[in-house]
Amino acid sequence: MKIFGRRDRERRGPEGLWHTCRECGEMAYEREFEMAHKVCPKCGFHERLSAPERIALLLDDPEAFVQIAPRLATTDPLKFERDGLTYPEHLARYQQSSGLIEAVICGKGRLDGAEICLAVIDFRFLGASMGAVVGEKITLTVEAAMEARLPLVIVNCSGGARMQEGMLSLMQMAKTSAALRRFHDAGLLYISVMTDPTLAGVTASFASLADVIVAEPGATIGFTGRRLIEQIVKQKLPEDAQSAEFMQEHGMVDLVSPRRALKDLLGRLLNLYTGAGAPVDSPAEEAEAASVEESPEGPEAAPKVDESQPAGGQV
Amino acid sequence: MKIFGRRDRERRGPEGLWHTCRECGEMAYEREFEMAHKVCPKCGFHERLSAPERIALLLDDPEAFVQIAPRLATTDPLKFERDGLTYPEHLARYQQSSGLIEAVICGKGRLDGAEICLAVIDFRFLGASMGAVVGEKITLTVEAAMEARLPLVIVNCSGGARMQEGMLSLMQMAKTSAALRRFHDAGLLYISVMTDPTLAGVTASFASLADVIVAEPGATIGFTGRRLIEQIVKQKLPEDAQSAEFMQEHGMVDLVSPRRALKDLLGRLLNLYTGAGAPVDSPAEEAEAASVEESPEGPEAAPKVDESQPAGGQV
Amino acid sequence: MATLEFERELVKLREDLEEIREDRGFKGDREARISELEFELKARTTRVFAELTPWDKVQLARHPDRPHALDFIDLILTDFVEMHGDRHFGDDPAVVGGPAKLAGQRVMVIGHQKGRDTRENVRRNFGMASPEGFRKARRLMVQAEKFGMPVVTLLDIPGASPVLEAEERGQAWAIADNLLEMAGLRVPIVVVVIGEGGSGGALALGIGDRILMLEHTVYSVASPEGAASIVWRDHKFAPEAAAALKLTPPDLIELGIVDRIVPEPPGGAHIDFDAAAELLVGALEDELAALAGRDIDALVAARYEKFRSMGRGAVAPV
Amino acid sequence: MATLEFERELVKLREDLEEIREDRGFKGDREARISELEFELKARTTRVFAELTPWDKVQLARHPDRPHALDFIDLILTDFVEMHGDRHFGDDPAVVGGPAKLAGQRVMVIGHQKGRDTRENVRRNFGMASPEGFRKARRLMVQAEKFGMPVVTLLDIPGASPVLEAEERGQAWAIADNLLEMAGLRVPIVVVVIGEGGSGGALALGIGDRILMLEHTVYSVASPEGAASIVWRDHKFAPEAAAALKLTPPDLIELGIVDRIVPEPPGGAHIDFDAAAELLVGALEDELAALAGRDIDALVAARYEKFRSMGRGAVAPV
Ligand SMILES: [Zn+2]
Ligand SMILES: [Zn+2]
Repeated sequence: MKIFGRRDRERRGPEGLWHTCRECGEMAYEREFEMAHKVCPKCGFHERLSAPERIALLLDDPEAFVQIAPRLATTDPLKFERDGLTYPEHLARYQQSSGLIEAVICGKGRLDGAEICLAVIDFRFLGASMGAVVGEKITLTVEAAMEARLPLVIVNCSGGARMQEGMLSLMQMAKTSAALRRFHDAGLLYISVMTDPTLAGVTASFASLADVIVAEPGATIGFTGRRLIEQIVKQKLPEDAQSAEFMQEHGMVDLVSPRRALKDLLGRLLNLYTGAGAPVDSPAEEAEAASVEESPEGPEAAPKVDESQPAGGQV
Repeated sequence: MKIFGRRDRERRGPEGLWHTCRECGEMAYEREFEMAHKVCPKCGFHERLSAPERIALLLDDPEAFVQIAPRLATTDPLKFERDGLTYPEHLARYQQSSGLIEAVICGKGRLDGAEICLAVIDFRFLGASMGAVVGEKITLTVEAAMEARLPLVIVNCSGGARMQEGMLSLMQMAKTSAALRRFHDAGLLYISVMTDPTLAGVTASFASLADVIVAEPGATIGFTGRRLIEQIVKQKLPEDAQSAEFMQEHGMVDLVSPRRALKDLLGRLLNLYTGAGAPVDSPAEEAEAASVEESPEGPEAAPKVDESQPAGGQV
Repeated sequence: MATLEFERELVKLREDLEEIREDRGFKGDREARISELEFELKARTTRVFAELTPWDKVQLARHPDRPHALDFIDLILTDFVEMHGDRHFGDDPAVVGGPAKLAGQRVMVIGHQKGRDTRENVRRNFGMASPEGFRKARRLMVQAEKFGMPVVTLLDIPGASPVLEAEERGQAWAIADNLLEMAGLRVPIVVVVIGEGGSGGALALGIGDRILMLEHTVYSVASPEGAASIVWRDHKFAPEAAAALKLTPPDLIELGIVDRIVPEPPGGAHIDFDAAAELLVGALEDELAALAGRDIDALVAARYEKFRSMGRGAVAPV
Repeated sequence: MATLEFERELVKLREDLEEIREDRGFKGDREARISELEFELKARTTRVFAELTPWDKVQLARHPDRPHALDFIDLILTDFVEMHGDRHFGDDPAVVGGPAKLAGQRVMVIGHQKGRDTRENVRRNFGMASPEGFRKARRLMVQAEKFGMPVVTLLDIPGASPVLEAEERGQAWAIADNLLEMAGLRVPIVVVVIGEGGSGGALALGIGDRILMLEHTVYSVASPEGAASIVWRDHKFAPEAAAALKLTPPDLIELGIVDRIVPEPPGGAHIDFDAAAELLVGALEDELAALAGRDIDALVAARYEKFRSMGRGAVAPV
């Protein structure tokens, strides 16, 4: 399956078109917005990325990404139907609108030179709800990373469970968590990136079972959705409740990283925790370069990235 | 060293004398008060017990208690002196008034038939502050329990560190905790009984590093003493702050047990967690006796205590 | 006593039966009348229960008179000592647990706990556990592992506490940590749904070697009301959602999620606690005995495979 | 810049020296005058520091201009990424930590963090860590163990936060858990007192294979003020307590508690951060290199023996 289709290229938008920010309502050149990886140049709002866009943002060579179980799709275990619309018919609509077969894309690739297993969940597909396919593909990715003893990065996002799969959906929390138990027992690194929104069963399973949790600015993160909480307690929640920044303050998230710095940050974390890959030196660190080079394993541990390869480039 | 001296027997008090409660100010027969293990019959206030009294309360045969390092005393490592009074002179006063050599008595004995290592700290000795002897004897007791693979029970109490031993006192926190790390890694049971007061370095080391924490009603439990907190925040704390009940509500303590039920509770816990000893059946359980006897290991796991041996009797 | 709509005729019959049993001055053949009524009650109970809709079954699982975790603990275990606290923040009364004996064998029992009356329900937050509750449960599981005690969990929760304070203290993290812990816990785990198995809050005590459901309980990815809000965009479609979600014991046996249904006395566990407890204790003794002999590595590997395979039939390449 | 009483004459000399160095129009032999002043400064510094009382040394260790943990992290490490949160309740700004590189080697650095100005001090609670801070530290230690990174801790704390909220969330439990964790942590640990090593809050980051103190720091069972309140029943006897407590690096070397004193530049670390950092990084490289080759079982056993023996000289049978 090709990840980067015609649709993705079209979404870049021709020059001269305008993008209106969902958050501040200001307009910006579509092209400028796309070049900033869909971060509003006016207010810094991080618009959701599709899975292909995220993969393009993070991998050294997105086209070299080798997918895991790319053609796995759900059957209809509950024969779920609502108002005459069957679940397969419902799914077909999302498949057509998103160009995806399911809500997650998984595979192997390189980030700042470090080989990793990567899973990216796409909100466009049925609100990134977790059904059996999402659970199965995440589990296969965890197992692939364990098999190859590679670090695991999951870019998380989910509105919650996939109602149409009932308890089979809930059990994906158990399945993915069990896989991560083995993964962690094997001493391997898992970095979770929480993007907008990361909620319910996904947060209460694989999204939070990470060594390091990085969140995108403003992302909604939590277990129970805001609307339900407000219904129950019968009052409005504070504006920033359940934001990435709020969750960091409450001790649940390690770092909130702006999207432009995300790839560098992940590269640095991969290198620090596992020795893998090559962190790109920040200016502050170049001053320290001498002492790094004095270390016997310094140069080997940190080979330069091929400069001709644009970091975090778009495809 | 004899634990139960003339003084302990005298403290029982002849018939006809009165005891005035520290808490409610009411008077009760001294004898009634002593028979209730120093719990006020009017208000339920739990007066502090001396280490010998506590050992008499808890062990099946207190006279059979085999002490660990009974004659260990502190030297004067800092050559500490205050207002012309040397530390050894200071200690001598407490030794004389308490009849103890140091603030803790340790050894091996039986509780409801279960062989245990037991350490009991005595507040009368310099406010049960932790110096090198307390740390050393607690550590020796942990090591003895580990060596013999016995459960460990420590009846904790302390006002804090022993200032007169400076950093050597602080390091007893490290020493006892390191011993408990090995103890727990060996899969053994440690029950901590927190009595009034359990504070500062003792709480922040061996007193809280237990599988099960039982507290006595009303005992003050915490890290920083009430007076210092009130000085810092410049307001009175609520009456019940740092009480055993408060700490249970805040998740730090498993159970608050009245003194009269303490021995039975410990016996039951020892039996439940390790299979050791013989729990005395409560009336509710006698109804279940049949099903217990059906179990193949039932009778062996729960031999009856010799009824002629008074449980929790006083010596 | 609360009475559900479809229980009314049965309640009436039971009252009649009770009355006549106590009426020593009954004119006519009292014994025959009693037999007649007993037969009638049995037949009608069978018929009423056979006709229950999934939504009725949800009501039954939530029946306020059902035995709760502490009721079962009282009836099926001895020597129970309730342990408190997560050692971090608090003690959550919506989760209870501690060591006990089941037929003389040491076990660690942990359950969600609903209240019986309003006052107790407020204290126990209507059984909606907070992060502290899940963390207390985890602490006790780790203890069970250390001391080689099998774990028995009793599930009965509408859902994890849905308030901002629970979010602030990491509700999702607390649940996820339990899933991780239970997946690899090196002692046998038997899970029993004793009432309402609601969503992630239920699953937080729900990973085990054997998953049992009492006959009149449900286990669901979300409350039917919640699912209706999401899928039908109106919580009034809860009965439709209840039917669609496949949340009854037979449904879940068929989906490969549940291993065994524990029968309840006629009319449901709330009619006769003792009989319900006896049926449960029998099932638990069976299950624990079967697990006791297993090599622990093999047991944990089989537990992995059990959950690893869930939903396998729901995926296929296209 | 804050100036302590006994620093005044040295500050004056440093100002004179600075002035003349910048005064290109100086009448007379400028170079000679500079040499003279430099000699004078060096001699007086030596004399002043030789005459410091223990109480003076406490003031020096608390000097508000001293480099704090993040200053040292900036100067001696590269690639530092600060990690946040205890995953239970909050993120405590009074404890900082994360992975970094020291001379190219991966390490986990964790330190108490005081503020530089009032605003930062309020945010960081004057460096008085809360249970969340100790728990964050523990989380990072466990990570370091998992990923085979040596741990470097930087101690600088007046004492653990002494408020009721900290009690409620288990201040004592949080500290004790760290002692247990560090005692058995299967990676090398180097502890450095960089300022004020105050009581249990310091010890919570203080178990290691090597315990270092910067030259002008103290490490004490309690603050001298606190000890004075307890023993003299009046905190005004703090100077007497400071002398009695034996809290300076040479005292603690003699007591067998500290392994190594890391020299500071003349006048103290606050006079020259870069020079202080260079002296520290040299010592850390030494220590980590010496520990790197050790078998991990032997290392943990030696760590046990190290702490097991503390105070052994202070006990004897009577
Ligand atoms: Zn905007
Ligand atoms: Zn009284």
